[in-house]
Amino acid sequence: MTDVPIQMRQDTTQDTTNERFRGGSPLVDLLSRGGLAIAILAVLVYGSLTSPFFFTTGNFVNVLTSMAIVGIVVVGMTFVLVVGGLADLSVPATIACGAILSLALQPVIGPVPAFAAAIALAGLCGLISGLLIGYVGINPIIATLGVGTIVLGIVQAAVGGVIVYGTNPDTAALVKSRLFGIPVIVLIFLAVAIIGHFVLSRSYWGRWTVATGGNCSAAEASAVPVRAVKAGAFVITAICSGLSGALLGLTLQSARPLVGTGYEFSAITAVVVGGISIMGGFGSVPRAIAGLVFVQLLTNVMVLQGVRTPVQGFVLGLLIAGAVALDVALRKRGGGA
Amino acid sequence: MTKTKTGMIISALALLASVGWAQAKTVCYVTAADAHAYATPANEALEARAKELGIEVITLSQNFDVQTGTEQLNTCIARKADGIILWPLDPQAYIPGLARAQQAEIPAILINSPMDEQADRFIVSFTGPDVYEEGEMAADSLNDALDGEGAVVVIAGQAGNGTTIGRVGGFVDRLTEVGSKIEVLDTVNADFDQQKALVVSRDLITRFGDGIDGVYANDDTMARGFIDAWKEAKPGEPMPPIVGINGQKDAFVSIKSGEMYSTIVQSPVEDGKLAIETMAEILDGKEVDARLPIPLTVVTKANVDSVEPAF
Amino acid sequence: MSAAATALRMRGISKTFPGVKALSSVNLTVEFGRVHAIVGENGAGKSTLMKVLSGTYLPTTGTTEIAGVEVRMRKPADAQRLGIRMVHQELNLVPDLSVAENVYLGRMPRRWGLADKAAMLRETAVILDELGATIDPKARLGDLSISQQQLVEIAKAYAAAPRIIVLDEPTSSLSEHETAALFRILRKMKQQGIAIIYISHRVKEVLEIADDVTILRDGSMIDTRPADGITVAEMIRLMVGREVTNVFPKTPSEIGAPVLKVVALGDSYNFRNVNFEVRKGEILGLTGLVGAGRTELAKAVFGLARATEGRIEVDGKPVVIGSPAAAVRAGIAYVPEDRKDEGIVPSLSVRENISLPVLRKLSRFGRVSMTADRRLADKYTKEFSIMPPDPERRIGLLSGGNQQKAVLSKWLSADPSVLLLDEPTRGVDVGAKAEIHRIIGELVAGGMAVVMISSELPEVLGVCDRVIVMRDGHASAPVDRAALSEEKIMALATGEEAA
Amino acid sequence: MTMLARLVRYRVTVILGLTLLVASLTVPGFLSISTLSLGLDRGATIGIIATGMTVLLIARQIDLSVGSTFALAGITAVMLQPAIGIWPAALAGVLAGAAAGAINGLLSVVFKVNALVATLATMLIFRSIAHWLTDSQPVPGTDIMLSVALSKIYLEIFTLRSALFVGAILLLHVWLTRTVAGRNLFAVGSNADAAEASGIAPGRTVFLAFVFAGALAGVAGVLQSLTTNTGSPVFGAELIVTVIAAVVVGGTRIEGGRGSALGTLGGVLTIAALTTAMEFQSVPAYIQQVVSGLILILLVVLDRTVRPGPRTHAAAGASG
Repeated sequence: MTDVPIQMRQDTTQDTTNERFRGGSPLVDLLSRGGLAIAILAVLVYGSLTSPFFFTTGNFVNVLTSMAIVGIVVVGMTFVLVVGGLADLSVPATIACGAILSLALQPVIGPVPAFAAAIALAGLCGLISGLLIGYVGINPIIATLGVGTIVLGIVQAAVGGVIVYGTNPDTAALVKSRLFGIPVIVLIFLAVAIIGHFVLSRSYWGRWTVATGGNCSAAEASAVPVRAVKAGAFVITAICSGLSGALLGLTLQSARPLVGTGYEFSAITAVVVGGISIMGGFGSVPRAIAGLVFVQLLTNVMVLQGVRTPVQGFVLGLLIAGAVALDVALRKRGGGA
Repeated sequence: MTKTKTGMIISALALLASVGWAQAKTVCYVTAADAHAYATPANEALEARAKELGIEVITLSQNFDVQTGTEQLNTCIARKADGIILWPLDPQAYIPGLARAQQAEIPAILINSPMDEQADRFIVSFTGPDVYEEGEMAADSLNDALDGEGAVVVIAGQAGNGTTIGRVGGFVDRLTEVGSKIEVLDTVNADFDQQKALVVSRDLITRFGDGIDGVYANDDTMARGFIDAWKEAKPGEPMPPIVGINGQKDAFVSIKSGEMYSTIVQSPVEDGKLAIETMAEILDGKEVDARLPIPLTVVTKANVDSVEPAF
Repeated sequence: MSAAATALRMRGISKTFPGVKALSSVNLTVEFGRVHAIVGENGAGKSTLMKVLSGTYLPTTGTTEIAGVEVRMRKPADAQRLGIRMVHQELNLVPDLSVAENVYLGRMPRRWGLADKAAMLRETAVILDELGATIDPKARLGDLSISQQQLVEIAKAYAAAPRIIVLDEPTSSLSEHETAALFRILRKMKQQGIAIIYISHRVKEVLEIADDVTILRDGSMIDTRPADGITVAEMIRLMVGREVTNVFPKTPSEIGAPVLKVVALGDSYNFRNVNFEVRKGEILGLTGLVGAGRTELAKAVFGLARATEGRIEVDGKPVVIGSPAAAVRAGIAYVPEDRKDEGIVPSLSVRENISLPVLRKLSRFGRVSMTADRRLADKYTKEFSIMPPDPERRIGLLSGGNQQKAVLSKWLSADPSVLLLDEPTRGVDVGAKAEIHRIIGELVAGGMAVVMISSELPEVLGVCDRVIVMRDGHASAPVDRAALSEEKIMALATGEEAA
Repeated sequence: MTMLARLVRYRVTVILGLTLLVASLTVPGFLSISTLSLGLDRGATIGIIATGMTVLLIARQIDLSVGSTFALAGITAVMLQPAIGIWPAALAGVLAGAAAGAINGLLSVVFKVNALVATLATMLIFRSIAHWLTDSQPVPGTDIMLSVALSKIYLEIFTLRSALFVGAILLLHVWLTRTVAGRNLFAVGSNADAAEASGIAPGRTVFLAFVFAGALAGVAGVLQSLTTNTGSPVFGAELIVTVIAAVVVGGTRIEGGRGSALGTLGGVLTIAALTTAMEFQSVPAYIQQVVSGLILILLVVLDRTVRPGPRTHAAAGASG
């Protein structure tokens, strides 16, 4: 541990406080807390003014359905960012794992065991990353990049690279069905979000997660099993992505190894736009989902307006940079002494 | 220590886990990818036929990355291969590499996708379907389905990808050429991905609703995405005619059930076989044609039972 | 440098942050060739004043003269150009560079456009030798001990041939022995005509080294006077604004059966074959030079570090402690030395910090009971009069003393039978210090066993029942309170059989 | 030093040697000048970008947008050819890369956005601009014969870009270990506060590191465009993983403060040798992925778990 920068050993209260947590003026406070709500509202108003299709039940169900799959990943990714784990870049691999196995194993062991096995195996990938990060102390970016590459390679080798098709149309019908007019997949997403929110904000595991992200050494010295907590965040993300992938596989009734490409960045974007610091120690599932809602609505508005794909990427990039820069600026101005 | 060893053994095994060395003619095959619905059967067919012909094939996978491919051409030249079969993913970028191959007196042919005319002088032949032609055939098919009039949406593959460019370009040019009154409402990219196609289709359906008279998808996978989105948004309503490309099994099922109007079959097996056979002839010193197409078949409800799906 | 000029003259310096007046109209005059001490409690404005002097802050009002010339410093580089060098309490060193590169950081000599490594190594060796430090100039800084690093920091300031050198709590990680060495160095610098500004909490040290003393309180200057003739009590009175009679009161308590017994414990690197036991109602002092292995020993007992040999017994039964959680189960608690780094999670509230070690006990089916959580926080907030009395406040916003009280609460919530305290009053101001001692006194009176690590000999002598002294990883036999003296402890700590 | 510690310290060399050994045993004629030349050329694009990334990682920053910068610079260099000529256009491409780096630096230094997030955003932005400029079509250059000329092999070993890569690495090595600015870079990456208190401007250092990384990604992108006579918006989409792997395999720490140019050279050559050797054997790309992933993880785990004695890194720190 000789590489740890030399710490201050004297009390300088003003300086020890993380900038993020200083009180500020009411206006700044409102902006930083309610900024996202205001932004969502603005998109809603703009959308309904410019497109007659925007403010329709059909469109909202459409937006919800589209965000369900990535939303489940967002719930997991929130844990990774809050625990101070930077990001999980193995998401595409774990999604592929979930999607391919849930379909490929169907004829062998039946749809439900296949579903469970797919998620469990995805969780195992997360466990490997988690062990490397929590117990060996490898940088999360490197660990998840490496594990993701390996897992994706194995998955491709296992299926010989071709598309795996579903053999049980009933499962597809189940996943695509609706309950009270809401697609089942959306309900699953909401359930995952509620469980995730409960775990992060109400359970001791969640408190441990926040504490580990806030100050890992202090949490460790407070008898928090920080290694397990860090590893756990990656297992949670992997299970979420596995579930996401399995649902995706069942919906599409086909799965390719590259099915999960891009989901890691979409999830990180949502969490970051939700105002959750990449440095950890702060954040909640509802915030992350608010970020996701904003991104999805904005994309939806752009699509309805016929904005070209490259421009959408441009706007999304600006949004990420802008959201974080604004967050930093607001907190600094609110900081004062 | 053990860990080091394990790693080394794994890398050693990876190096050894491949075909041995034989004193046969060696052909370097730069393929698009080795894990892909179309490319994998094409690769397998090519390799199987090569074995029959007694030709050694070194398969290099670009994994859909042009830059990797351009560098792999150098590997082929350095390896002093007797011939090069290239699956181009870009109409331009391989030209210098092909020129170097020519300087090294290694004959090269293209498989599956065409390149710009400038490349012609560096290659001996181009075997395979013509993606531009496929676009044209799709335009004709959709023109038939709509009686030459209506508003359509185009679900395209990856932006900047050679296949996308050919299939969209051929489609649009053909419509103009035949003076069709079909209007393209919008062209969106869904990266040959069913899920992305599903998402963009939902948005297209919300946006244009019943204004969509027809759909052209750059491949059957993405056509599937549109079908799912339509069934989700407008259950029970009749599907607008959808034209796809590739001739996948599930597209055949959809054509039979009336969910799709047509697809264009191009057989990856034929594609792979033709390429290696052409190369074998070149290596034997025979003359070959500069353009050797594989058959493309438009499949509609009329002939769906008599044609084999591609994969 | 004209000998006649005054090294530093600050007039009417004020610094206002939004909502806070950190300094109000402070005057400070420092002469060349003298040691000028600045004392005051935490929050008195010492650090702010020094940040003004080092160019980190621009004062709201006021003027600064260096050697008779009025200057305006906007960034640290400005101050350095004027010959002002800081020795920070948070060491400003780069762990990944060599000692020599650290000494010359920001002003490396060049030769043909390249960094002149040979010259750096040569000069650094000379300076370290002059300072009496045996450190390899080529060593990677991060591999040195904290006190060695402190010496490098001083060497770095000295090597720049400064006109004014500012030392901010330079002895906080030095042992008494090393402090004595530092004072020799300071006297030497003084003779070279360097003006030395010396900031410290440690009143006795200040009186030993300083020629002049300036006392700050609540951002205002209380007084500047020659160090001769001030007594410890008087100085403390000026700092806190009241007379503090007994600095380290000892609360009587009944000593019972042994609770924690450590047998032949070692980690084969920092400490070896350590034996001690601590009894119910007893405060066992653990002292020695920094780097003697005290903190490592405490961490091993608490499961934060691994012991490779020996065993630990609690209440006569051997226990295996592989993690802090296991230590908590065995009834052992540890208040770490480094509060900011290991004590608190600044982003969490006081309540959330206090319940951290016992969360699982407060939970049913994984869910934390908010009622139990709040009850716990309320209890300790009241009992220890944590200010402000709001358990929902983020702990990072509290003062050091109150943070320390919250950290103590955190551990008491785990209901331990043994409490390991690592420098519990370091960086805590005089008032809070007394309060922490009162709490510790109450705890032992209630039957708890306490192991207290401290470098501050008066504190050790004042509150401990028995003391063991560590030197180079080995522990002495316990010395009873009756037989204790500063000389005795120093002799054991340095291995010099004096006294 | 124990045997194991020695192995870990020279792990890059060990792996590189082993790769070469196994390859030479299984592929006749593998160990030849032409293979070396090929390996260098294969590594050059990755290597030039990795050279810039080394500097950034030492400064405790990261740039995920290099792949997009690579494409953007190439497009600039090709699109401007008809207007201002090949070489001015190439220069413009490099400048475009530097400008992209400056934007990253600006976001990171002035707006204080975490580098990971900032460059994730610019990765999307630059890629979008590349698509927008080209309308998602590859753009052909004006002189195809130049491309052929550029790929010529000099002294039987170097192509233009592999010579540039090796030159850049050697220059960087001298800069990192011998110059004051290079040492200051380590100081900023290791402890920015201390560096600032010592009169070094960390903001400026970090900003310039971003510009440098951007410019080198630009150089690589321009060279790619010139040798392929094409500017394409999809170029470089898969680069970032390999680049970071090469730098990290070379022993540069992602947490800043430690790293070396020669290590990066080793890392790049290892990856290039591995790729070439496996391609010579027709090992499928996914198996190649598994092998590179395993090697990356293995090296980093060894780095973490085996402490080669307290002085080893000191020596590395002091002498480069």
